Amino acid sequence: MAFDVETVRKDFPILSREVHGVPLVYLDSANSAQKPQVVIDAEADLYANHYANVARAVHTLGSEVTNAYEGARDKVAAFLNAPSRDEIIFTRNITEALNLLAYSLSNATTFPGAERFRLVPGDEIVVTEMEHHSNIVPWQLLAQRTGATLRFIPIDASGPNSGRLVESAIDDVINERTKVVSFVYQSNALGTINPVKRIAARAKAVGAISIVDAAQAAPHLPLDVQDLGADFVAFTGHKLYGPTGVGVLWGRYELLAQLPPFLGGGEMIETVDVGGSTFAVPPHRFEAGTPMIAQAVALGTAVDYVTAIGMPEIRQHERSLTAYALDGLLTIDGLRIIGPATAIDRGATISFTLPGIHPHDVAQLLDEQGIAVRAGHHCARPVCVRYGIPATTRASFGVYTTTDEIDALVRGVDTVREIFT
Amino acid sequence: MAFDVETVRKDFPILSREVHGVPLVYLDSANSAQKPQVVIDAEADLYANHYANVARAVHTLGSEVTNAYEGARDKVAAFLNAPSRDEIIFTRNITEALNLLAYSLSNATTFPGAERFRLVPGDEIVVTEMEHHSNIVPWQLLAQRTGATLRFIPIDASGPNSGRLVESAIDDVINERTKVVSFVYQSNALGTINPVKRIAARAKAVGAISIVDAAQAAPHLPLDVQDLGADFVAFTGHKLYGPTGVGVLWGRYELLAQLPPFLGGGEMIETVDVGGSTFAVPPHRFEAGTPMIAQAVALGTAVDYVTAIGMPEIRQHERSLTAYALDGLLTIDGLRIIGPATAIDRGATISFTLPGIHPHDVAQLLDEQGIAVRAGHHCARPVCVRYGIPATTRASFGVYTTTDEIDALVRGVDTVREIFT
Amino acid sequence: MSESMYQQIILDHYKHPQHRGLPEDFDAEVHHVNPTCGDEVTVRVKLADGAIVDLGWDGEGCSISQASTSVMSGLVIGKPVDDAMALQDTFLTLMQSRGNAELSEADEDELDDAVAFEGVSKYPARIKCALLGWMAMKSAVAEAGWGASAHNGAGKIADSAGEPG
Amino acid sequence: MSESMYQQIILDHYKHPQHRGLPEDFDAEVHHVNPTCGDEVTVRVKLADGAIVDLGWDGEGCSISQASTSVMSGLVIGKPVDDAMALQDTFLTLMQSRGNAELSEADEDELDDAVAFEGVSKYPARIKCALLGWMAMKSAVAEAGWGASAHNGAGKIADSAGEPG
Ligand SMILES: Cc1ncc(COP(=O)(O)O)c(C=O)c1O
Ligand SMILES: Cc1ncc(COP(=O)(O)O)c(C=O)c1O
Repeated sequence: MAFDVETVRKDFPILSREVHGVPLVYLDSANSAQKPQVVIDAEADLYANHYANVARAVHTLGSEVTNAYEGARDKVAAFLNAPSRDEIIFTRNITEALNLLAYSLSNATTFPGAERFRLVPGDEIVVTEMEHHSNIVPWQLLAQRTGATLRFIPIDASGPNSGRLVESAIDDVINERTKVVSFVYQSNALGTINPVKRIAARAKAVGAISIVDAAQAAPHLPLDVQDLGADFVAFTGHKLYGPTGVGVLWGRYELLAQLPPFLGGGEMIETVDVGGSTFAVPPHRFEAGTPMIAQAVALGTAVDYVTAIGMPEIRQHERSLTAYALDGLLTIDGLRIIGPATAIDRGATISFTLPGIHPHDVAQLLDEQGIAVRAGHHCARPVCVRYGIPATTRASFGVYTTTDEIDALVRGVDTVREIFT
Repeated sequence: MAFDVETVRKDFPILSREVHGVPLVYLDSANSAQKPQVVIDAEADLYANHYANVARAVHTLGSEVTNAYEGARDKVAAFLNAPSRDEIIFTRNITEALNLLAYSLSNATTFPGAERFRLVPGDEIVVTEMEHHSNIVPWQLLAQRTGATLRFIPIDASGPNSGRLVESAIDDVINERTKVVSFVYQSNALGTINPVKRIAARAKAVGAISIVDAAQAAPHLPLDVQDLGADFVAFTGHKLYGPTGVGVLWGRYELLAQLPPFLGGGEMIETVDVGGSTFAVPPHRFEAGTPMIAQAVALGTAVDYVTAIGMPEIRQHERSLTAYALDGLLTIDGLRIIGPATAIDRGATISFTLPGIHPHDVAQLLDEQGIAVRAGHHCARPVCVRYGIPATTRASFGVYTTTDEIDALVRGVDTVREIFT
Repeated sequence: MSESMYQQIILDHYKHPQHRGLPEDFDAEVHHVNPTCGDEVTVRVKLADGAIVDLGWDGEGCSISQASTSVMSGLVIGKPVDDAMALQDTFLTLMQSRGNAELSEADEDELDDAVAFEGVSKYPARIKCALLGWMAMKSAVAEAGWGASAHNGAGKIADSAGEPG
Repeated sequence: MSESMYQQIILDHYKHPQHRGLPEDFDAEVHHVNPTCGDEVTVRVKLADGAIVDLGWDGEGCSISQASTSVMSGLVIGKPVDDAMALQDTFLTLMQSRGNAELSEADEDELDDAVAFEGVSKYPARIKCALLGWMAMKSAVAEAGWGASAHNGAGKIADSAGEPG
């Protein structure tokens, strides 16, 4: 199927909306993506026709819904090229997936048999300076609980390497004291695509667990967890055209099988006794309580949707959009790109600043022209600190974005400049 | 509006389904409730017309969705009669709500300023023998992390007090060593309604934090957190005719304001620095990452739905169903009610056993007659242990249940007996 | 297949279980429990010349778990261990088919009465019931020293083979 | 009101801020930061005879936060502290109205130029911007010793008044 953005746009009901009397130009997909009708229908259909609780019930509806839920796990496993469906854990979002790991690791401190995962003072946890807060704060809290030290791989804020990790620092910061390396595949603030295999290999070489935050990669690139070589890869459903309330953690089975549980409750146990409990095998060990059933099923539909379009086709579409947008934006006087300034090794997310105009004002005035972009530190405040700026304006693209919309953005930013000068 | 079950049934699309060629008789609402069309539509409408991420965006869609999400918080606050909307935390389900508290309490061990919440060896955590696993395992894990001891208020398994807490044990098990008391309002396995105010008052008297698992109460009784006198009350959306993937934790503001955070990530921070972070005030402190936006909004719709029918009316409807069902079931030879045998202080959930027939077979053969009930230990294995049985068959009712359906159940159970004799 | 999961064959085996009882002379005994419903089974096996020469069991639980164990016993006693393992594998595949099994005629012949459990595969919560005795048999055979590395030990089912889905 | 949040009044105050600059003679100084967007403001106040006799500020950030602080300054300087606090309260209510404010004519008169910020209340993420200077003013007055128990201390906004929703 040849990629045709106009055909794609028809799948998304919200794209026919108007805002402030003009057609919506939605350039905030990195924040959250819009939903195709098939995804919306998947949840609705489940509730209207096949709903019950999963796993526990012996009746027909319970079996139908369990098959749908577990079927979604199969779809996600295939999407990630995971060796086994039992390596797919459904979480609320990627934030929970990362916290799950951080808590499971600190539970190792008191969990019999999990000694190899224990963190003690002197151990180091490594993230990068371009992480989303969701990949910083869980590790700060883990460091606080265990006495381990959190370290950051720095980024460059100027020159041709602007917005990229300082390559020479990677092997330095990741060293024999490192126990965990958690890093972003594609930065949500900068658009940068990191050398995942390179970092995962370094983590492996020093015996550290490696975790990839693929929140911004999953919607934009083909993902193959076996090829990446990391131990864990997580993403979040709502950015992948799926519903809110569902995310995914993939992990190597042998690690999942040894990690202590995170949340306790129904479905994650083998047997519960007043004297103590034993726990189910993965993935159920990490899925306590009634899961986000309809959301997981609809995420399966979202995965089907992007797979049918083709992840390589989506990547290609967005790559040309990115080049087009960089060209257009750089025609604007004084506009500074925060992040890589060319379309190489970067995704369809572009942050920028305008001299003397606060990003909030830029975004707000774009909104008044129907254009939705984000302004702020994008939950990646250390990036702003490194660049010495309070915030940026960010435009981000998705499968439904057109060059017309990018033209509208460039015109819109020009209008903002006029209002403020 | 006078309560009319036939009118109510029209709101639930799945109730017109057939199973095994006969009309569905859904008697598994305690496991998960079916969804009225308005709830299904609420999610779909949000995605199709007003969707973006919450809180972070300055654009129109972002503002609409944030107002919808925060509006749902207002609705839930009113539903619970909470003194403040800032006391309402959205979680994935009640399992997460209870784990949130268990982790926040253990984080107090290393969290500056949270000394008053620290648990140490010698401290005691109290639950009851009729808890759902989701209200046992988090506390077992907390005890493992802190060295505190988990204690159980026992239940009677025979006589007129069958299925109820041993009253004389309450003041004994909850004592000056107790730091946390977490207990179920209405048992999902037995149907028992516990004396919540009595237990919360005892917890308060000994200076312990009290937590009420209202998963099975919220759909069936008017809830008033100020009247109950407990410190925390939690429920789960999917049992309250809401979507999967959302639950609620209510807590007293002064406690929430002092408790350490649970999950780290976007939205729960005040500011993030590579050297450390400060945290937002409640409720956002406890809502890390992109929330289950559409699900919270639809839960608000579910709350509107039951409020419009009237919680007292629902309670009254279900009370007569319960009496009717107990009468009917007790006509069956050898059938034993597991739990209170009269409709006093009990909810619309009835567990039973049949001599010589395994509950799984009962439930499966009922399914073949179109009747959906649950069989198993209902994630409350200690109850089964206390009664010396492997499992029960459980029928549970909701706002849409009719006496005809209960007649079908009684006839169905009779048929099962015939097949096995 | 007919509508009911409870085919007459299953009810017959449940009411008149075969090879129930624990033989005195055995190489290995295992006890397996399905923690979600409390079904349990104890299996004793005796191997000789690469075959299962005797197997007896005792158990408690739903008709599916008890009948399935009964059917399994009749099928594997006297079989070479390799054939019994192959049959166990076929049965596992049948159970994981979610009601969409495509069995060859040869497989059907081999499975014999065990084909009656096909309907169970549509009900994720029941699959473990049907597998309980088969998994115990497999563990017992391993326990008795069959196979090189296989030494699973007695105890609860620890693999996920029977998990829903 | 007209469609744009950026009424001319707001742009004027942003381009020509009033009472910007920190007076030498003051009773209290506070520094407030909106951590979500980096907006910041420093406010100095001088009280005498129960009134705000002087107020000056310095800050950085979006036009809404800067213009709102400018408008606030003009409104409260010379006012009895009680009136300034009442006005602060009215403005807070306006900001929390989600675009549905029902202001009395008297309130509108009191708020004067500050009414121009009504459009901001529809945008939860911007409300904090409009409130920044007002919250700082309130803290500074408390810091200067106004009111019995009120001693909030300088520092970041710690109350949730400006949270979304
Ligand atoms: C009393 C009780 N508590 C807790 C739970 C757990 O609810 P959830 O699985 O939605 O977290 C349930 C339902 O399964 C319940 O009945
Ligand atoms: C790179 C990255 N990591 C993590 C997250 C957190 O995602 P969520 O809020 O869905 O947990 C985001 C998005 O906000 C992101 O862009």
